[in-house]
Amino acid sequence: MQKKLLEIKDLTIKFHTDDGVVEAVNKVSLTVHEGETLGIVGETGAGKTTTALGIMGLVDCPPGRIEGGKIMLNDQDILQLDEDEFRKLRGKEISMIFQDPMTALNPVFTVVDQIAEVIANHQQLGEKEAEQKAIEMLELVRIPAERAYEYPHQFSGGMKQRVVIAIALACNPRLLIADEPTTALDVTIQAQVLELMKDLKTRSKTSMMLITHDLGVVSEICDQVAIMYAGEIVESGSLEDIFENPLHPYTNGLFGSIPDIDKEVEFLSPIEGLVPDPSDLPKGCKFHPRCKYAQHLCSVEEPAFQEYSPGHYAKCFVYEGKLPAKEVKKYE
Amino acid sequence: MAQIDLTLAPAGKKKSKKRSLWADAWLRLRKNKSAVAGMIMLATILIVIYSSPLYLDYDNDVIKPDLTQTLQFPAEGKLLGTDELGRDVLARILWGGRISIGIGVLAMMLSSIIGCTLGAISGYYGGKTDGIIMRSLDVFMAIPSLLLMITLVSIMKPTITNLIIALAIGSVPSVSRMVRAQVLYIKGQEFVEAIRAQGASDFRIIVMHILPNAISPLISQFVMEIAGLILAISGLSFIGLGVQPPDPEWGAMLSSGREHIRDVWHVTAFPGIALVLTVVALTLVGDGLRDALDPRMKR
Amino acid sequence: MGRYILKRLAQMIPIVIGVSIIVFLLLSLSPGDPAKMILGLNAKEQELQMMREQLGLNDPIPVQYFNYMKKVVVGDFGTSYSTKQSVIEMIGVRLPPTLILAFGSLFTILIVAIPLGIALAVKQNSPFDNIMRVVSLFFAAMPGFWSGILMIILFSVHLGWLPANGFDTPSAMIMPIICSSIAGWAVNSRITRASMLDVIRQDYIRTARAKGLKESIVIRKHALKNALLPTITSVGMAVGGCFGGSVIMEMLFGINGMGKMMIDALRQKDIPTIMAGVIITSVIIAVANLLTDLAYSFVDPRIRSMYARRKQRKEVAGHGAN
Amino acid sequence: MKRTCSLVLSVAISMVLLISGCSQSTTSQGSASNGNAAGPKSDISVVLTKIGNNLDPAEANSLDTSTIMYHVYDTFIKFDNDFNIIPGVAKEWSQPDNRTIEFTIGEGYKFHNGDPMTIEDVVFSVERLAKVPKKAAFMSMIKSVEGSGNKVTVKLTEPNSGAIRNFGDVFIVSKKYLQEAGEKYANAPIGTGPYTVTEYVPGSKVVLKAWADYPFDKAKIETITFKAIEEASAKYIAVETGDADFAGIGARDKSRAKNNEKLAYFEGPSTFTGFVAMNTTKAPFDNVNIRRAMAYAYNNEGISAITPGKTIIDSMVPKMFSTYHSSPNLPKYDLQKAKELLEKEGFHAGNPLHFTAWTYQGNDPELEAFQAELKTISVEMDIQNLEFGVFLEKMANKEYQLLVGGWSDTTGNTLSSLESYWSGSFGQMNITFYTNPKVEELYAKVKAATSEAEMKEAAKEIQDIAAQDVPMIPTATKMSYYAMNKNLENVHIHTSGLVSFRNASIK
Repeated sequence: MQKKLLEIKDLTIKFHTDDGVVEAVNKVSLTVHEGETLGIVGETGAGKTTTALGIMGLVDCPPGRIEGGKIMLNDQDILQLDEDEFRKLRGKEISMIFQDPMTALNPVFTVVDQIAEVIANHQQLGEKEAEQKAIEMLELVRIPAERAYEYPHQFSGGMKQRVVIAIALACNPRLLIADEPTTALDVTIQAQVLELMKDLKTRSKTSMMLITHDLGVVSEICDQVAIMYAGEIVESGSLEDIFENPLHPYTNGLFGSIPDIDKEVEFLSPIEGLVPDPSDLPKGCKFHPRCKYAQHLCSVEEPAFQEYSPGHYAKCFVYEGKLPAKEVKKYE
Repeated sequence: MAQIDLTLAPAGKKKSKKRSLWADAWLRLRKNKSAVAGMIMLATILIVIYSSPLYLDYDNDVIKPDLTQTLQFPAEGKLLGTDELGRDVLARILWGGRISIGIGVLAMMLSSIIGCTLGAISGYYGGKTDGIIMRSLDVFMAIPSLLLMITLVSIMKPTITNLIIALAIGSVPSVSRMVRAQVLYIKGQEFVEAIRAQGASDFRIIVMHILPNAISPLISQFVMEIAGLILAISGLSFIGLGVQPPDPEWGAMLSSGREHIRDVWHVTAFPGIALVLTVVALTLVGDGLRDALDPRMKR
Repeated sequence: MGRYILKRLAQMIPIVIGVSIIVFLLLSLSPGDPAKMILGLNAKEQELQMMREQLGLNDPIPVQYFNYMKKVVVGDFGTSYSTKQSVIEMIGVRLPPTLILAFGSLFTILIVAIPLGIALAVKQNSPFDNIMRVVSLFFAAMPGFWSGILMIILFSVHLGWLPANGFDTPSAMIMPIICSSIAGWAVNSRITRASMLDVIRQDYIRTARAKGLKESIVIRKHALKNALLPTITSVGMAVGGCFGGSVIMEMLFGINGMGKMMIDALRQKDIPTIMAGVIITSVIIAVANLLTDLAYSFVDPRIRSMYARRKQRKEVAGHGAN
Repeated sequence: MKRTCSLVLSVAISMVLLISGCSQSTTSQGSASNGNAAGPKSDISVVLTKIGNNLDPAEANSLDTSTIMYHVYDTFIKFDNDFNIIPGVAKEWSQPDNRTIEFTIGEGYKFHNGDPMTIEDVVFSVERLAKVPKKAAFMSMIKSVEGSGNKVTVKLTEPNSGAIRNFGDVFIVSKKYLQEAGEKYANAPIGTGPYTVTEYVPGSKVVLKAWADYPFDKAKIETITFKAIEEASAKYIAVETGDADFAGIGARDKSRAKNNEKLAYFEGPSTFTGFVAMNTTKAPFDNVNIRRAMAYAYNNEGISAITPGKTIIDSMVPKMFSTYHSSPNLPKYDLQKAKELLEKEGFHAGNPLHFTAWTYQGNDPELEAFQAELKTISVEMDIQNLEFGVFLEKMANKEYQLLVGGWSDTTGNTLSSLESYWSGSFGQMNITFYTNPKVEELYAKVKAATSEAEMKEAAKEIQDIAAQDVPMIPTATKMSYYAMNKNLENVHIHTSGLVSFRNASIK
């Protein structure tokens, strides 16, 4: 078994807004092993990004607040660190690639400056050396060195995302969090960027946490997968577990809503209903209003997160045996 | 806040489907405490001022001097004291407000009509039309607006109509520019292409589709511009080019009282306070409207 | 960039010409006979005729305008009708106080409003922020002359610290400059605060934080430069405001500047003085706008490269119109 | 600074007066009283209302410039505080016949550039005025000026008893220097007075320095800095805070100045004459009954009380002049009589009289008060605020109906006061365009009068007629107030409005 790099236990993040308290992340537990890639899958608003920001220590405060749980990085609870110590981890131990490359770069600095900055910040290097290294990083992400002194607006979306990747990887972080790194990009460029990430990851032996709503991307890169819904992990397991044997009705619903060219299906079956209002979550199982198998119990009590097979967890009464063992149909 | 927006996004979408832009804006406005404070202030000011003809007689209460009662300090009956002609300062402030605010609003209406027309034509047609209109406006922009207003008023006579015209001309260039920028933005959106594809006339597209969309973010600017114009009127009155006697106007009252300020502060202080409160109320409402109507421009 | 500046300077010419045409037209069409202004009322009709001839007032207005501009081009703004002095000499005396007043105000706006706006944004929703927001709201709503009167009462009359009049010593400059910039402090600190808050929420700030930069560096380096853009625009616009407002400040504090000169000239329909005042003011404002745009492009590389590609863009726009 | 100066001048001065709410002309209270010495200081700062853009005394368009120039130049003659003529450079004067004036010029005068003053300079000082439009009225009186030895002989175009007074306003200039300097002269004047101009910022500041080579008694104050402050209250603040040593102040600050131990305070009457003028060539004021109705409706007592320091007057001739006469014919405030007169002319509530009054200043509370007064007898008076140039032009073109204004007399010339009713002064002093053959006759009499009694008699008659016909309603004069550093001594405040620091000193 590989060594645990990151272990999150019962992480709870809430936003206190004028409209009420938003439970963005609710008792989330996750583990990322060294060298491994964990995919976090969920619809928009499920709390994936907030979880990631929680790990980065970048939850806006106020209104956000980490209300409970632990984030262990190399057996050290980073939530206990003071801001200055935490700061030293960011960019060096943990890095993050943000969703939208169009806005993630500061428009008023050259790209090389923005890469060199993180290098100079964490490594005791002079300006020139940092810049030199930054240019190397650029070449690593396949951007020609002569474009180093250009500004972000002169770059295309895909190139910007490569710059963001270069920033994230500049200090060889142990953990790379990629928040929907390809969502904002054209499909052809998506593939290039994914390929690049995969390549760099293997080269630098970085662990990765990939946040996405795209199951295709997950199947390509991830070793482990966690499914998130309304701020909770509803199912987690190895790539195989999830793809071959999805347990939770929501996971099944997700697979049902993507086309599969191997099968002839007349209609896709999207999950009915909408993601619940995070400031007004349903009682009991958060998914029950949309769940085909929901019973009265589901709206009253909250199911536990239970291990079904080794390493494969799910949060559903069906697997707790509290519901009449009605088989959850795969890929309905 | 970015991540909150992210989290709230689906919920927000749901809401906007149910309610119109205006109802939505109203809801947002109601939630904004300072905007509510501003609306209450403004409503109070407007009600008190515009109901003044009900309990004030212009000839007897507002402009009739009482030379035996000049420069009296606030006392019972004359709550805010009297001015240098023995007239009740409170009555004059109330009546003067009708004039100050009235001129500000009318000038703004005039300048927004002209500004919207020019801005819309300029933004929609672009090219040479745009060039000609914008360059001509640049000429007006090149003179500081207060100086432009002073020049216009002193060349024409300082009647209320001329004041309104001068103030409107002074603010047309900036209004046109704002409208033009909005029109350009909306013109670029797909729905306009769609409407054009349906064969709508230019006039119809501008009036029915572009302007309504362009105006909502501008409304707050208009409200704030009224505040600016009220200040400008008071400035003109200060140098004797504003509202002419015996009509009371806040700026004129304030400046006529300044000679006596060492002896009788109230003649200068109270009109000034009325002016400041009105401008503050307008600013608060304008701020609130901006946040409510134009999330895009939200700061 | 050099070509751009030249181009902008060239663009100023038609604007200044436009300004001069409008003002000249307005003045020529308004009532009042300059010959009478010069000679006084006891002048005989014959003398008036001679003077009109001498001034070229009998020519058609376009010819008068053309003759006037011919002189202006070589720097001759003529002689004031009311003071009989060379207009350029009059302006030579009166421009410096107005420039000091206007740009002094601008400078204090910059050094007060920007740091204040940043402080307010960083301490968003703190008691300091809330109090200052209310205070600035009221400051922005106060007419300059009113706050001026109040300041004179306090600082000149009661405390005796500052002179209530004039502009010849540094201490005399304090009150006029502060009065004409108070509203600017309020408005621009609000703008800086708002744009700072806006910028702080941007993704690239999150990127900067994710790099593990110190918060102070994030604010000073990454946020400020972006947040300054709206402030630069607003301060640029304030140049015109400061010039306009200086009219009132000059009246209130008895400053012998351009604004007071213009008011006197307008009251007496002193056409050469009014024309010169307006033309020179518009040139100064145009230059100030150019400087604002240059400052903008200095801060924002997007604008900078837009200038470089301007011609190209124009062609594209031309196509769009067809 | 003569009365016969064109109306432009008079009204320009009074505009300054009214706008600033401050007084300019004043009496002759003499000099400051004592106080404890505050160490030797011989530099003073004097606040004036306006500093001109031109230091040529002939072009000077305000009393303030004249005050400055009084120290740099000498004039033919001067006036004492009762407007008696006293010597200037002319030590003696006589009128051998009613068309001739002879001046005997004193000796030893030098210009600041060292040149001695010659008789040619003196003659030139008069002759050069021919080119000055503002002096046209004065020059029209003069047929010729000749100098020989130490005598200057002036021949008049017609008999004129008041002509000599105009020489109080003729400054002696250096012919040579003026011709050399050309246009620059206006900014760098040279005279024969005890002070030289060392610094001049047009519109804001003039610094004078005592001239070391002054051939007579040297001035004690080393430098005098004149600066301009228009706002009356600011003038007082300047003196109060020690920024300035001398200023004319507004009535509002009178008691403050009186009670301030650091300051000396003066007050006195001025020759300011306020009036309501009605255009006698245009309806409705071509009708004497309507004019009288206006005079009856003018609540002089109450309206004058609005501005502190104003005293009502009943003649266009200032009280301090020997020719002053209080006519019983002048209507006294009586609304009932006004109403009756108006009704007689067919104006009543059903058919109200409606006209426009003009002013050229911002807010005029006095006019507003008159407006309200008229409203009670159903007269609608609109107030129109005109730009000054337009105001003057419309006035000269007889386009106005009623206007309010005021002027100050500075030479004690009765003639110019009475000119307001004389056809020869249409558009200048006679702004109502009033004519009356009897007045014309009487005016000629005053002009040619050789004895005081003769002049007084004719002047009395004119004032009686004028009070009956009321083309102008005399309204009020005002007191002048001054505050100064109490250590400043021997400042001469002339009735003419001039302030002299020639003999002043600091204790």
